[in-house]
Amino acid sequence: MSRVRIEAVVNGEPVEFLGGTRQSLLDALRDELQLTGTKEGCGTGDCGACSVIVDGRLVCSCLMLAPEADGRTVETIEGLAKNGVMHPLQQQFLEQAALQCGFCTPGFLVAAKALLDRNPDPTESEVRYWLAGNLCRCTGYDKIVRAVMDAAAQMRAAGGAR
Amino acid sequence: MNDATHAANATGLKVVGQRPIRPDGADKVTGRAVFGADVHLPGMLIGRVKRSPHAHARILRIDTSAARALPGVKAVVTSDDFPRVGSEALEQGEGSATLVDVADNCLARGKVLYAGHAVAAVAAVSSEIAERALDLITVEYEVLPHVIDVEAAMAPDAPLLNERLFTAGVTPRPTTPSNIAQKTVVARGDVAKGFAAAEVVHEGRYVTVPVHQGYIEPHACVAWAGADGQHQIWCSSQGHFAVRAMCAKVLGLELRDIRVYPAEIGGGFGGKTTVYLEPVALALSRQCGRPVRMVMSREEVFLASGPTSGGVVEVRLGAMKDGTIVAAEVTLKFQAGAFPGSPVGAGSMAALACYAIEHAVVTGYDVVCNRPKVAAYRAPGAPIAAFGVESAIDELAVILGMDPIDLRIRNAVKPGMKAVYGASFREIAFVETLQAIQAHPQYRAPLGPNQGRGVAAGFWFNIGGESSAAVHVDEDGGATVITSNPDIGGSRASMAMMAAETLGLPIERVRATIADTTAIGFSALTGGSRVTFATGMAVVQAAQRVVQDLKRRAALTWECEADQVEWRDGAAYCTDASKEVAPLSLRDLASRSARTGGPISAEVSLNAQGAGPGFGVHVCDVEVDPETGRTTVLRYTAAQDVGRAIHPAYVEGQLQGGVAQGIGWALNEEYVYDAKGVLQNPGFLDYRMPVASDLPMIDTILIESAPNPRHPYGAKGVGEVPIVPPLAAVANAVQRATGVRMRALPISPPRLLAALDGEG
Amino acid sequence: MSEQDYVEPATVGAAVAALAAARGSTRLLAGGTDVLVQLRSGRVRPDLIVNLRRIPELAGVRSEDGAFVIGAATPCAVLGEHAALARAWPGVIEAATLIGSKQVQGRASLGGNLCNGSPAADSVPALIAAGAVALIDGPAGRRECPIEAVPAGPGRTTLAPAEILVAIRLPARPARSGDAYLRLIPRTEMDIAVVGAAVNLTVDAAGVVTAARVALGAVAPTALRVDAAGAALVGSTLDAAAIERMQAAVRAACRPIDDKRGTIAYRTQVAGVLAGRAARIAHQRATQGGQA
Amino acid sequence: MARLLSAVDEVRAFTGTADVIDVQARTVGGLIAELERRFPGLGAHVQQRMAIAIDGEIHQDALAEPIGPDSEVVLIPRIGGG
Repeated sequence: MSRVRIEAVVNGEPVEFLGGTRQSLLDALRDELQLTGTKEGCGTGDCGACSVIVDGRLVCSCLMLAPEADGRTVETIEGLAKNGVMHPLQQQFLEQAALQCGFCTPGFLVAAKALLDRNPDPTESEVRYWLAGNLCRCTGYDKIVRAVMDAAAQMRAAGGAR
Repeated sequence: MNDATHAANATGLKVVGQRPIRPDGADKVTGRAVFGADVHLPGMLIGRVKRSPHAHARILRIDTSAARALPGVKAVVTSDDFPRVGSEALEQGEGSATLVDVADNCLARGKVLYAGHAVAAVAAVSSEIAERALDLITVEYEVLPHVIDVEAAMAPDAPLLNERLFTAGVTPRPTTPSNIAQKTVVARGDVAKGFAAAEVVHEGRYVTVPVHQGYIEPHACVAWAGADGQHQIWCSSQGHFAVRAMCAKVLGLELRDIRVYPAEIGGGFGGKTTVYLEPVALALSRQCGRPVRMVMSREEVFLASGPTSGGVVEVRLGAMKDGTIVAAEVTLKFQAGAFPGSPVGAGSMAALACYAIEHAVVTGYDVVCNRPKVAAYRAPGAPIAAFGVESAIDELAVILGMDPIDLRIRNAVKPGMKAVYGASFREIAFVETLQAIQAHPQYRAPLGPNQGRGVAAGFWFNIGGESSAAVHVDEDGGATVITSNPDIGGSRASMAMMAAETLGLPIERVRATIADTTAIGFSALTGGSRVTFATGMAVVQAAQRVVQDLKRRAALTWECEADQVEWRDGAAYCTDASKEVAPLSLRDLASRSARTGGPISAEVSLNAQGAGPGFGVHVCDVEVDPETGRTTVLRYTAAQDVGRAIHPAYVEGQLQGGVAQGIGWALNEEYVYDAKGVLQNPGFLDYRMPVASDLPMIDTILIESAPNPRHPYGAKGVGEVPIVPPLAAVANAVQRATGVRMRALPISPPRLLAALDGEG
Repeated sequence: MSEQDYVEPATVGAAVAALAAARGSTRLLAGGTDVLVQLRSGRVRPDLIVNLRRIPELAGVRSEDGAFVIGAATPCAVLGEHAALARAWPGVIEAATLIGSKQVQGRASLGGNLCNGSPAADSVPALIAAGAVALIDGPAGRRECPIEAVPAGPGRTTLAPAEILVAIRLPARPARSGDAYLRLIPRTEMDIAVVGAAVNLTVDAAGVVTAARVALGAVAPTALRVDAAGAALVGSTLDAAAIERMQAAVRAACRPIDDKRGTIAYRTQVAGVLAGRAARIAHQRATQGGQA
Repeated sequence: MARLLSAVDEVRAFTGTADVIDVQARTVGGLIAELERRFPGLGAHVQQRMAIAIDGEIHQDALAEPIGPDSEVVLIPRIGGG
């Protein structure tokens, strides 16, 4: 495997790093950029723990090659809180105990943000089907869905997405 | 939604029973929390494992020379690098694994016993080189016939996994080896007499298949051997003291030479109470002196880490027409996987624990077969046994024309009654839990076509055991609680809450941390629903010692007797009216601690006794598509006797998580093997765990009418009971929806459609 | 500098040239949601990966006098958000947006779904029922063929080594047309289809079917067009008898296997059920002017 | 004098058929020593592989736990957890 120079904007910061042509974007974020908030649960796109947003589109970073990020913007869990202030989704997840072990939480938060960017007032069913790509084994999803819908309401009241 | 009866408020508690934000939450929602695979050390190598492609084979020869020669490879190990060890019992939360089996499961010695069994491991400068090194290791096998099905493995002519295994618990001691590792019997009264008196007898044979705990985080660790023989391990586990003990025994090292740091753990459910990678990573690191990180792929987790047993449950019930069950005979045959140690013992004791049946016998068989070694999975053994018993009781209700809850109430155990397994019950609220479901709106809500409602109950013992906790008071009057129990379900929050309540502080002034094996006294692992009970007890006792110390210091300051000082709402009050003194707050006393004896802290270690058993009753509504056999869960409510909920949101979370796992177990989760005994679905695509769109909201009812007096705040274990009822609750609902009794899990669309078409 | 093992050509021509010049094994990458999984499992170790996502012609949706031309590398999520396409071909869009999770939808493409060669691919039956055409380019120049001519068996297609699927053209829609796609998965999301069925039909003013195509997934080595099933609907208003005739034709055409996802008997039985349901939905959409 | 019960086969392997035994013991430690004396091997077995319920409350490895004169003591297999 050869390594190529990659320039991308990650969480608003321009970065430059060497990525392997057979290295996934997930492994590049974790091993080259030390952004270990994005997790590997399966490596086959079936669990959503590696969710990131590339050019505004929610994707599994384990299903992208690192070189594919060249010239693109990547948003990871580490970029959700702005200037140390937590996003309403992060706050609601904490207030409603919508996480237990927390391993799948980064993936859920990134996926939920992508949902609310598109649909500020989702129904329960819309939230459940949008988040069907994120597996959780601890919570049974109940509190996660409630936290996403309450965060959506809070954001609508505060005048739309931040 | 959740009509929890908050007895907590009635007793003047200020923190216990509330829903504060967990102290460690921010790290987990911002991606800063460090899990096993996130640990990164300078010069770190990547470790990978070579696994057996065969389900059962003798290892003739392992040639690692080419792998050792590959540039970038720094270490290679096989079981030759492990010392030979004895068969002493190991404390693994389940206690029935032996040392030699744990060691052989980490690196096979002489034989591979399941496809995926680890044979060798390498450490290299990159995962790419490590993978290439694995291909350069050649292993010569003599492939043997294999067996996976539990009853096939019990047959006299079945391929034998271990020629030196003789069935324990049988007298006289058998002389021919067998795959049956142990037979257990739990009995009471005279079963023959019971059945003779019974007016109605119902029999059923129920079958479950192996399922996996399904934690989203694969096993991960980093091991770093010290040149002076002092080693360090970072790992995600349910108990790093247990990891330390197993690594020391497997490698023949002293406990004081292994320091284990707890990374955050991405789910365990019992599956991370043993070791797979840690001894191997440490062995690799000892060869080269560099840190070695080993992380299982999802495929490896399914191929080689402990699922729970698949089992056969034969149930025979004898009852009177009025619904009284007078006799019960249950036989449990559980797969143990490659090495003895299925949860058939616990399953046997839990099987009939909900019911006061005078004449009962439960016979259990622990049967090895060519599958990964079984590990604990949330109330190990109980869900399988309960699937049989709760399905049979539901069928009995239909035969007797009784409401399924009324039938259960008639036979339910009550305080003072003796459980089938011998111990008598003290403060339990099983009947109230049954009545809570019977009174819940869902129990009477109308149902449409192809819809059905099922009910089931569940029990688990819950355990206490050894725990240590320390409370340190800061000079500005805050406090930190230190324990060593990894926080999987929000236990840092409940530890901080119990300390805050005892100290009289607001929760915001108490932090909770998880310490490594050198920074706090020994604690048994997180599991067995024990942490809030046992470690919580240690936390409260440590906080109480701090309060005694604070009262002593106030008395010293006021020059009065210690018993003239009262501690309320975080401050000392003098009861000697003659001394007009202002109260001294924790902050006041802490800021002058030097003058009253020095820093304020206490550590308590104990062996918590008197863990109260838990009972759960669930009701499940389903709709079945008669043309495709698909089952949809429409509505679900779980009620549970929880003693007292310390942090109700995380107790509800335990119920909701257990229900979701139980529904997956009932409907779609199974291992699929090919003819050669190789797993066909080692991944989350075809090992179908419930996704968000599969489930409705899961309502919970926390029954707090029987607090546990042996715990300072009445807590009982809550984590394991919730997974016991769902298997039968779903199966009973499917029967009401379709008229077809499904006695084998999972109730997948192809199986249900075949049954609907009469071929079932 | 070691032999280049990853290229992102900017034009179709450059991509074809790279493939033609390649000495070792090659792999095309559109969305990558299948290729990355195969790479990770070690099932494939291509010497060269050609990433097609930066070629303009393979991205986006164009309409040409009633027909739609969909770039082969266009993510399915983009198709799901294309109002005109979703209005004209609700069945094709249903199939495209069922593939995997929202995350997979952000990358997976119709081209990848087709060229990966899975018999259970969700979009292929819907494209076949729609009468879609594959636009292919390669060393021998541009060519077209019906979608059903592309799959050759599990993991195999009829494309020549250096050929690339450039786009998929959905033909112009006659009035009063409607299509639908249904699949059977044990869960509600995230599964590979155990069975898939697509129906595309056109009706006259009285609701009588004048043309119909039925295609199935996961019941044979490739997706199947079942002409007898389509014929069984023509001339009917989808009365019970016509549906049963169609279902019989569907079941007769099934040649499924037993595997970890389903049995022969189950797939055959449910193929008929889904085809019947899909036909009713397609008919309802057609009679309501195709907007339903 | 405590009344010892057991519902489990593995104990019968040591005690023959007796399900109910009267034992002189004031603590769990004393009970185990007495069992070892009367049924060689049973004490060690109980110590390692069993838990003890005293008037319904389950204890494991609690040698100092007191046993009342008319307490009901039950030997049950050690319970683990997942």
